[in-house]
Amino acid sequence: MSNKDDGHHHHLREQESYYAARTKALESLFREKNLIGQDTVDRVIGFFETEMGPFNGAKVVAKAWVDPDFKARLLEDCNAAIAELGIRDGIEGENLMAVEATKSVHHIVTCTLCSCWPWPLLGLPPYWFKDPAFRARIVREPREVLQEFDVKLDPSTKIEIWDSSAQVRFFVVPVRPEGTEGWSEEKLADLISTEAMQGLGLVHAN
Amino acid sequence: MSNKDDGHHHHLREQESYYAARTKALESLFREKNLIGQDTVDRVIGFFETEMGPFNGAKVVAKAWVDPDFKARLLEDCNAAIAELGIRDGIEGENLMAVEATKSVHHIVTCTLCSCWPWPLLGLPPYWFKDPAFRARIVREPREVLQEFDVKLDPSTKIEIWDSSAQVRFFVVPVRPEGTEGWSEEKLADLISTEAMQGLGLVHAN
Amino acid sequence: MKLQQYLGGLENVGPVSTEKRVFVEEWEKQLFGVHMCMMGTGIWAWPHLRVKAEGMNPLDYFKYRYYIKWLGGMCAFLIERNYINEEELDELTDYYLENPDAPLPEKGNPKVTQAVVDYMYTGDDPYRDVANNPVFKIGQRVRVLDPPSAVHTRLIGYLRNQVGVIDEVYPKAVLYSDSVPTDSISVPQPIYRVKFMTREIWPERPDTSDSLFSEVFESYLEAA
Amino acid sequence: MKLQQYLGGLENVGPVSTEKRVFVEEWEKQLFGVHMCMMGTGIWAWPHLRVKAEGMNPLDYFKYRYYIKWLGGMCAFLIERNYINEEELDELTDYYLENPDAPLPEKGNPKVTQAVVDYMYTGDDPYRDVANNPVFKIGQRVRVLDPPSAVHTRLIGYLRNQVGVIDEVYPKAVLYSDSVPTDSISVPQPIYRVKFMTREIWPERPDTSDSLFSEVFESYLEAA
Repeated sequence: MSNKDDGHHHHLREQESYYAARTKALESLFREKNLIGQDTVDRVIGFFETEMGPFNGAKVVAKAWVDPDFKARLLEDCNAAIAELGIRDGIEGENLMAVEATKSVHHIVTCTLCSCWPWPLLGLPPYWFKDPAFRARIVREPREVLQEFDVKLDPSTKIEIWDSSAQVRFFVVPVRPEGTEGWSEEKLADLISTEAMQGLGLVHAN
Repeated sequence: MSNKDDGHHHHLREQESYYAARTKALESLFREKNLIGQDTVDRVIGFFETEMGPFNGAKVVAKAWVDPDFKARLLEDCNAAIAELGIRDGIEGENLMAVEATKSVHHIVTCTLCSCWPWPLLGLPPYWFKDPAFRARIVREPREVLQEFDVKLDPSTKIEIWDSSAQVRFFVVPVRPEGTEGWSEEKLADLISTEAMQGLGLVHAN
Repeated sequence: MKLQQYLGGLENVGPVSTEKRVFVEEWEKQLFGVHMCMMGTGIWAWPHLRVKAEGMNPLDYFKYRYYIKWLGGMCAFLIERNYINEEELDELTDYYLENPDAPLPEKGNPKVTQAVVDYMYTGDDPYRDVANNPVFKIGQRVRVLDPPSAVHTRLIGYLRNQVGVIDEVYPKAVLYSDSVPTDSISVPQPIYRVKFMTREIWPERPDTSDSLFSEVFESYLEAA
Repeated sequence: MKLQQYLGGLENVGPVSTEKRVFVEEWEKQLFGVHMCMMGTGIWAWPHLRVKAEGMNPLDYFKYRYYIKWLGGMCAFLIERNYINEEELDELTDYYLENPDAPLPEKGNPKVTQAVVDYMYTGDDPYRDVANNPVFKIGQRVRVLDPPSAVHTRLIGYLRNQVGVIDEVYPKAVLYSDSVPTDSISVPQPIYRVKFMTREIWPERPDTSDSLFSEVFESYLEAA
C-alpha cells in the first residue's frame, strides 16, 4: 500500500510541476507580448495581502459590535459604512450587503453557480468556498455541513442562506461572543475569522 | 510518459486482482453457508451462452423478415410470437415489445435509470448499454451518439427512442438490407448484431 | 438531486463507450453468477441493486466499471443483512489475493442451481390482480409530476415537468416493489406508455420530429 | 442539463473541503496575478471564465482543483482569441519544466500594473441607466421559470419551478454581460431578491423554518 501512495504523490508532484511551468510560460508570453508589467503579479498578490483582505471585514465587524449606530448604517448601506472606516470597495464589492446574525438566526453565504465573494471585505475566497461538494451541500443540508466545520448551532436557531447569483456580495456580521465586554476594537477584530464572516464559523472569546 | 502508463496499468491490474479475489471470497462464503451450489455459477454463465443470447433475437428478426404474418404477430404480441419459434421468455423478458424500424423511422432503445434489456432475446447487455455517458447522451443527442457507433442515418430519418423505465423490454426489428432476397433465415440471422436489435447498429449484407 | 436519477440529458460527459462485450474480466462472470443466485433464491431483487446504485456518490458512479459497482453493492447489501460479515469477507479476500489459484470449498447446496435456472425461465410478473381503474386514456395530454427526491424512484429525471400524450394504457395494475422505499410506486397502479417530443424536452437542440416513449407509473402523472 | 448549473442540492457528494487557504501552491498566485491582469486590461471578464467552467465535463469539474480549472480555462480562452498560440505555450511550458529556475523575460508593459490596481479599486458597475420598470413588487409570489439549457446562465438549477416571494426590488436596471451567450440576461433588466423556504425546495428534508435568499433576473420569473 505505501508503494501505491508514494506513486500517487509522485504523480501529483509531477502534475504540480507541470502546472507551475505552464503558468510561468503564460506569464512569460504575456511579458513578451507587452500584455503585463514585470511587477503586476507581485502587486496583485500584495494588494490582497495588505489592501483587500479579511482584516477589513474584521475591522468592520468589531466596529459594528461596539457602535450600534454604525451597525445600523452598515446594515442599511454597507458600501457607505465601510467608507467611513477608510475601507475602499471595488472589484467584487460594488454592491455589498451586510446581514446580522443573532442568537435566533444564523446566516450562511454561498455561491452555487460560481464563487461570488465580497473581496473588499474578505480578500480572495478560500478553497472551501469554491469546493463543488460544499456548494452542492450547503444549500440543502446546512446543519450537516456546519458540523463538518465544527460549528454547533442550537437546534432552534433558524438558518438563512444567501446564494449569490447576480450583483450583491453578502457579508455576515457574526454574533459577538460573551465575555468581551469593554474590549477594544483591535482586540475584538483579532477574534474574527473569514469563516465567521460567511457563516461557516462562530466567534469565540479565546 | 510510458512510465506513467505502466504505473497506471500496474495499478489497474492490482485492482482487478483485488476484485477477482473478493468475488472468489464471496462465492466461497456462499458455498460455506449453503447459499449456492457448486455448479451454479457455471450453469448461469452457460445459460447465457446457449439458452438466452442474441442468437435468439437474430432468429426472430430473420423469421420476421421472411414471414410477414409472423412479423405482424411479433409486433402484436412479442412473447407469444417468439414462443412459436421455441424461444422461452423469462427474466427481464416477462413483457417484451418489438418495434419495427423502417427507412423513415429508426428506433433506439435505452434505459437511463438502470440497464433494462430484453434478456430472452439478447442475453445480457454489453458494456456500452450500461455506460453512464451513453445513457446521458443517447436521449438528447442520438445522432451524435450514432456517429460514434459508425451508424449513418439519412438526415430525414425520424428517430424514436424507447427509454425503459417500468415493465416493458423493447426490441428492435431492424431494416432488412438490400441484396438479401431469397437468403435463408440462417444466413440472414448471421448478419444481425446485438447492436442492430437495439438501434445502435444497422444490418448490412456482407 | 441524485444525479443517477437525472442521468438522461446530462451534457458534456465526453465520448460514449462502444465496448460490445458483456464481461471484460473473468471475475465479472463469477460475480454475475453469484448475483443470479441471489436473485433466484430471493436474497435480493433488482430494486435493491438500484437503491445501492442511486445512493452512490455520483462521481464514483461514473468512475467505476459496471461490475465493480455491482461488487460493491452486493457486498454492502449482504453485510447489512447479515448474510455474511465484513471480517470474514476481508479475510477471505486477502487469502485469495495471496493464493489466487486456491480452490473454492467443495461445499454448497445442490438444489440451488435448478432453482436459479427455473427462476431465470420464470422471471418476475409485475402485474397484480387488483382493480385497475386507469385515470388517463389514450390520446390524453399528461404532465409528469416533480415529486421530492426519494431514496429510489422510477421517475426519469429529464421527464419531470414535461408534457406528453398517452400512447398506451397497460391492461393490468403493476406493483413495482414494496421491499424498498420509493416515492409513490410501491402500491399496485396503472402504468402508461407516454409519448414525448424530444424538441419539447430539449428545445435548445436542433429541431426534429424525433419522439421518445417511456412507461410511466400513474402516480407520476397529472392531466395537462 | 449542465451539472455545474445544477450544483446546489446535488446529493451524495461526500465530505466538504474545509481548506481555509486561498492558494495551496505558489504557482496559483502567479496564475491569479495573470488572471487579474486580464481582467484589469479588458482581455476577459468573469462571464468568460464562467462559460468555460459550465462547459467543462462535470466529472473533471469535480476532479480538478480550483486553480487547475482556471489554468485550463485561461489558456483555452487566450488560444481561441489568438492572444497566444498553443505551440509557443507548449514549448515554453517544456522549457520551464526542464529549467524551473529560469527567469522570466525582463520585458513587459510598465503601465499595466497601475491600470490593474485602478481596476481592482473600481470594479464593474452592473447598473445601466435605462428605464427600469419592474414587473413584480415586494411581497408578490413569483415562480422561477425553467428555460432551455443555455451555454451560460445565472439561473440556479435548484430554483427552477420553485415559488418564492419578492423580498427586494433593486433600484436600477442591471446588465449581466452582452459578451457571452446567455439565456435571457444579456439585456438590462430589473433584478429582485427572492425569498424561498428551503422546506419547499427540498420537502424530503427535515422540516425547518430555514429560508434561502437569492437575486434573480426578471426574465427568469413569472407571477405565481
